[in-house]
Amino acid sequence: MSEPPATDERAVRIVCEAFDPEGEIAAFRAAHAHAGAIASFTGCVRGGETEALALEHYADLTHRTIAGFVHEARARFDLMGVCIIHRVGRMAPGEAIVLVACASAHRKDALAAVDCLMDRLKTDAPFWKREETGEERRWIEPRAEDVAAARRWNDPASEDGRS
Amino acid sequence: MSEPPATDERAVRIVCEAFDPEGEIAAFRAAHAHAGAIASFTGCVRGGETEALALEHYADLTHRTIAGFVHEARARFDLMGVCIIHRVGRMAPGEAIVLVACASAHRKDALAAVDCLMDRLKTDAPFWKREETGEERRWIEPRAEDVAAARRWNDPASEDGRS
Amino acid sequence: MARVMFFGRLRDIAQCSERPVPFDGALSLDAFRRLVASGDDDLARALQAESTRVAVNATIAPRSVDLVIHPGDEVAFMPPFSGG
Amino acid sequence: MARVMFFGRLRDIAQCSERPVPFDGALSLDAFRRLVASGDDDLARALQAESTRVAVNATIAPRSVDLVIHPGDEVAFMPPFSGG
Repeated sequence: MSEPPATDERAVRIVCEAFDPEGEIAAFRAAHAHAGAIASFTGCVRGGETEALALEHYADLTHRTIAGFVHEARARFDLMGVCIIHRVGRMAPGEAIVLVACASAHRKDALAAVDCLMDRLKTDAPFWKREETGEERRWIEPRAEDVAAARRWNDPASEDGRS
Repeated sequence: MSEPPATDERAVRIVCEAFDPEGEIAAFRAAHAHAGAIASFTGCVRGGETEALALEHYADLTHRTIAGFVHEARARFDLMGVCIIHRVGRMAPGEAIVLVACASAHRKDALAAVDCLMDRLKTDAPFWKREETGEERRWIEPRAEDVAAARRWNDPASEDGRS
Repeated sequence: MARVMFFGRLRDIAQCSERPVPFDGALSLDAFRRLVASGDDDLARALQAESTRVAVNATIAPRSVDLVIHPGDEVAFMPPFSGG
Repeated sequence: MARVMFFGRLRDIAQCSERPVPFDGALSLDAFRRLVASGDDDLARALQAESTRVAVNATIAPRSVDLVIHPGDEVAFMPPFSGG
């Protein structure tokens, strides 16, 4: 809560083109030089089985929903900064789908916040993911363990993520 | 366990000069394009209070000890790759002390493995850290919570890190 | 009239991403869903599925609320999210 | 003779990073520590501290083991680790 809510808005970007996760992490780390701990997660289109991945979203709702997750994470963990970039549209194997990076004074907060934000992004934000392989197009449903992982952050008493 | 133990040896580097964490993460992600999930943690010298940090280690023991942590993490989590870079010597505020990156098919394994490896590096590897501020030189002792965090991985039945 | 939006596999079932749905007065969500499906059994089933979430004017409605849809509303039908 | 190494703040207390310690035969860890400290009370206390770990020939000794030090050994005295 060391920065005003406006920062949470700017911390979230939905992009239609390929982005450079490590370039973004480097910029994020430089912007939070007073933090000792930077944790990050990058999710990519897996090579092999899939030719392409298409991600659609509900634009009017997506950004606001994710900004809410950032607000939640800042209330729950001691964070100096958050960066979330989520790609939409059609993307190729190896390309990044999502980046979450968190800066904090101590590693546990940064790591747990990345974990929490990824759980939220998987099942609680209005994205829909489709695999394309040859002629086949297959909508991806969230896995039961993803739903369970996100639910565990709903109980305010739960400190699982900080254990 | 998808790669031979020799990889675990090469996965660990002790360096005396400044390194580029994000360049290393990018190279690591490129080398594991078949993995969908890349988690990382970068620990830096905090700006402000400290002028410099000096890190010494027991060279004959360090690399072997950390390779053992990698072996443990690979047995405990489903990983496609691990990268650990730990700096020693004298370093300035903002510079990276440590990078841990893990690649896996699913995010929970990568994130929990980074958490586990960082806990080990904090308290179970032969490093000693000293802060230098003006004339003052102060050895840093591990915090009680760091010791507790590392101990929770000792019980083979514990699945805390995967909850 | 309401603007109705379909996402993910609901779009494939509805065969469009959005559609204007003309009506007067206020409708319960149940009545509105029947009007939207207008005899398409597959779409009716999909809209009523437990896992389908509804957003009215870009705000996700809690499942527990008895929704009422008014002319001018933007109503989105959303299958389970799969981001990240 | 054994080669003795001091790390972290133990090095500051011993005022050197390593030191040859001449002796014959085999010594218990306790006797070896007394020999190393050789009348320096501060160093003796630090070497005996619960938190000080010992490595013999670059292998960390479990605390539970009754260590015996032999001529030719490399013995490291290590305060609590603080990496990462």
